[in-house]
Amino acid sequence: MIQLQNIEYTYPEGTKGLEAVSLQIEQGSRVAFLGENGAGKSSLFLVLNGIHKPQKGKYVLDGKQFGFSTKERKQMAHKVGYVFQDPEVQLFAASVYEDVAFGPFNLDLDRKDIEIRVEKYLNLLRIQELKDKAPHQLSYGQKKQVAVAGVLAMEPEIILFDEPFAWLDNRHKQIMNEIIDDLNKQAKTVLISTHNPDFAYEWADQVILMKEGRIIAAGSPEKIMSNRVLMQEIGMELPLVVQFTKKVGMNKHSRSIQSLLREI
Amino acid sequence: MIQLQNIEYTYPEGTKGLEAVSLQIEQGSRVAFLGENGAGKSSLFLVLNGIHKPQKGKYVLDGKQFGFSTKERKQMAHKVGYVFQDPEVQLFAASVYEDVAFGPFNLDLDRKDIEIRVEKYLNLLRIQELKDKAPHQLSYGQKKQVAVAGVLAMEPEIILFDEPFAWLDNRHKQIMNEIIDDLNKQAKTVLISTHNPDFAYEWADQVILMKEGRIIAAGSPEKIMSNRVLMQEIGMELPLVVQFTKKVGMNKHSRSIQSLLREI
Amino acid sequence: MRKKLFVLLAFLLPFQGFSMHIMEGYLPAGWSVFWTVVYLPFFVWGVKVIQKIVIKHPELKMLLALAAAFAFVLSALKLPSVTGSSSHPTGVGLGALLFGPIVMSVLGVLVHIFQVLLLAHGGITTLGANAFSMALAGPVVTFGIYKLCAKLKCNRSVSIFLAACLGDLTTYTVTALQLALAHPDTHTGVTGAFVKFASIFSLTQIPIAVVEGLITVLVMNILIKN
Amino acid sequence: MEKFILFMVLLNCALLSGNLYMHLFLISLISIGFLTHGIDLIKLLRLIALPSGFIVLGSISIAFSLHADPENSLFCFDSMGLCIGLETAGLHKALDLFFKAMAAVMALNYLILSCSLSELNDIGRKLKIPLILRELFVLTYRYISLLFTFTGQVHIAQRNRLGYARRKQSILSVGMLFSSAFIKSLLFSDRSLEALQSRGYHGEFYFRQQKEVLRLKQVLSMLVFGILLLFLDNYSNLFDLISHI
Repeated sequence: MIQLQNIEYTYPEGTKGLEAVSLQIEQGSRVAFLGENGAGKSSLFLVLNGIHKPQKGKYVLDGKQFGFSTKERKQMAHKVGYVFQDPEVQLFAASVYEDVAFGPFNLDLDRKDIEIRVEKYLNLLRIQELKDKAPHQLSYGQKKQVAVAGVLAMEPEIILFDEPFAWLDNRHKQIMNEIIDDLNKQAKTVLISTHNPDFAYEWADQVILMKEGRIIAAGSPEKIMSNRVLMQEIGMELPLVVQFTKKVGMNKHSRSIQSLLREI
Repeated sequence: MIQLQNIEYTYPEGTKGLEAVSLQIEQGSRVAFLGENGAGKSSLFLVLNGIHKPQKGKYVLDGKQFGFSTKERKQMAHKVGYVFQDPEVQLFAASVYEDVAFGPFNLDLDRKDIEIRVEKYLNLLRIQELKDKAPHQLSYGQKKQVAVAGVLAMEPEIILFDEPFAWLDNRHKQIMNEIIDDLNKQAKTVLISTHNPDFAYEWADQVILMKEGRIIAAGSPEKIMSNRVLMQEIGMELPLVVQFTKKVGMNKHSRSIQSLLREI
Repeated sequence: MRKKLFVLLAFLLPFQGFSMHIMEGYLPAGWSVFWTVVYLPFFVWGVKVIQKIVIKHPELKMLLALAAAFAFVLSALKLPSVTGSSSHPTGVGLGALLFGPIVMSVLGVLVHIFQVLLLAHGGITTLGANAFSMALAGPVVTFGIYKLCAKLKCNRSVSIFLAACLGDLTTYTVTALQLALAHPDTHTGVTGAFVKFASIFSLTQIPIAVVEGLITVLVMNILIKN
Repeated sequence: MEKFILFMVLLNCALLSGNLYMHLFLISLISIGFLTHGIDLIKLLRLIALPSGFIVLGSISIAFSLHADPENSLFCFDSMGLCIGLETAGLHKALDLFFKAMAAVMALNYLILSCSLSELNDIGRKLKIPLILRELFVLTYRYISLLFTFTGQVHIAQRNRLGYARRKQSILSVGMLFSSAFIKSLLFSDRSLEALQSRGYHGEFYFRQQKEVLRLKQVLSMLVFGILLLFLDNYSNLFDLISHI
């Protein structure tokens, strides 16, 4: 379980990143973070992942307070995985294989176990045949797959995704969707920041709205995302299915137009 | 009017970019290009604005054949503007103002006219207050606004947008939408490559489906995008509103769920 | 402040003379060995310094690598529209001043290896000779001139221009000298050969040096504004 | 590793031999090797264009002599009491050097085109190159490819806005290109570090060791091939010598 209490983070150059952020996330839940660019979603993820050390507040993970010491930060990498928005910044090795192996290697696994893990996640992400390629030979979607494999290969319990679907074509969106579903089936906690209200409404069991470094609302998507005032606060439209059911006056609680269509 | 006849383009390193591409685009039209990553949309855009010189085929612009000579390419920059997917690569000056002024300055306008133009496009994109900032201090959405302003300040007749909405939050999406509407009102030709079937269906009056460097279908969105077989070819789902009306058996021809909702 | 200073100074120590390298096979074995041996102490010293740095700050590895990559990319950009030939302007070492000039001796070799591997420009057996001219002789002059100008309180743009431009020319002169030593003229010996090499390469090198000086000034001015 | 040994054999043959035919043989051997392995002529020519340009320039300066003896020169250009001329000896030397360098460059190209970065890194490991250098090597390569893509796109964007229409603007545009690449580099290194730290980076990278057994037969045959070539080379020199006598 993740608990944040009154977290405040200011960037070294003085920009406010987060202010009075408190939240609680149960294990195995699916949480969507909504908000404009610069609302603090990425800052929050970097705190959760131990990269940014907040100036104020408490971060309690599974009942233990996290102190942001170098040692604790290293352990953190094992617990919380972060898939960046831009896969380019995550890839650095000479080959896909070596890139995916980087995380397990840092966990001090022995060579044999590293290999097994890497194979497993190459397969899971369906990039087996890319393993000897250099990152610059990959397409954008493939880079994203490799970046995800690199994070998952550390087998973290909590995974943070920053805009996982941005810039992807449909085929890669589907693969990403399957991966995320799969993670939830394994009872992992998945946190996603997104600009897509329809995705958030369909997928999440908890949504958190952010604005100017603060959390302005949190709760179930049904409750939060059908509130026009709140959604306007963060400059987002209501999910289509909500607009639709409101308009038509239906009583169905479909989570997406697609599932609505299936029900009709 | 843009006419391409049997264009073939192969990258210097040997990858096929385009094959037997022929198309015709009337002035003032709104054309959406759909297809997976690597289907040839970007290659086509780079041919259209004179950066890639095709090995075969004819490119006729407003009745004049374009010869890809250095001189013609220069004139081209004035006719066709290209807004890249990634705004980072379009911003290179020290400040927003200088960046937007870069194009007009190269057009040899005099100082006064440059200023007028820059002000005009800063206003249009609503980035007046950013003008003294350095590009790297901007948020992603703001960068995109500046990039668009820089291209529009050359006042091209044809504007190519590569995934204009990707990664944008809702506020910036709306601004982008307004700009594109505005361009069409000025009878400019707008070409957009996108992965979003709903946007294409709502906005375009012509859609072009691409796959593996070829055009596999072209025509009105109503005709092309309701064809399940064609859309599956390029790995894309039918637009939601099409799925909806098909399912419900409506006879309405709404272009989006939103407008459908307005009509009901 | 440190970052500002770093940005400001980073462009002052250009990696010299990417435009001119001695090609693989162009030096007799004796001279290859000679220049390698001459360069080796600097190189080993540089490696030691880097090892010390990264043990303390592993995060600086990225910066060092980026500095090398940046220098290489600039050196490899073909800019025919600028110089009228397919010449290569000089790249720039971004971390050099932050870590001290000796680190350059290593980064320079790294950059040169990529020039060899990716552009087939230069060579493995001529690595020592090329490194000596571009990663040692040139930068030392650049650095010296900039320091001197600072002492004389010259205009900033002028000192940057002179430092970059003269540094570039030094590299070229040293390279010509190396070639002359290896291939003396049949009649006039080393001196004659030097005159020959120096004049024939001056066709490309002098315009490059000037353009590079200009660009360095421009870039510095943009970066200072930022 | 086998590729590297073959490279060393080829390179040494080129460098140790002073025989024009030997160099021509090596150049054509390697070229044919490339052409039969799916590298087309244009790509090959592009690859050797740059080095051969510098080699030609160098060879020209060797060919010409400042104080040539007008009697022995093929032609002579008089000026300021100097006779800049072309002598047979100089010409021969220049030609020899030209082909020798070209043969060496071709050997180098063989290494470049046949080895992936991972393989080169592994060769480095076997040659006991310090780890820090190999790490920097791999990272640098990654950043090079990133910056290349970046500068390439910026360049197109600038061209689209007429950044290279005239010479003065070109210099300005190049300045902007460089500085934006520089800023991009700095920002990128920050983000990249964050990404690595979030995967538990503590100062070391993972390098895969290629599981490759040196095939003794192959290595031996390469060595024999090299020795044979050099022997033939000397033999023909010998032959030359004898015929001279």
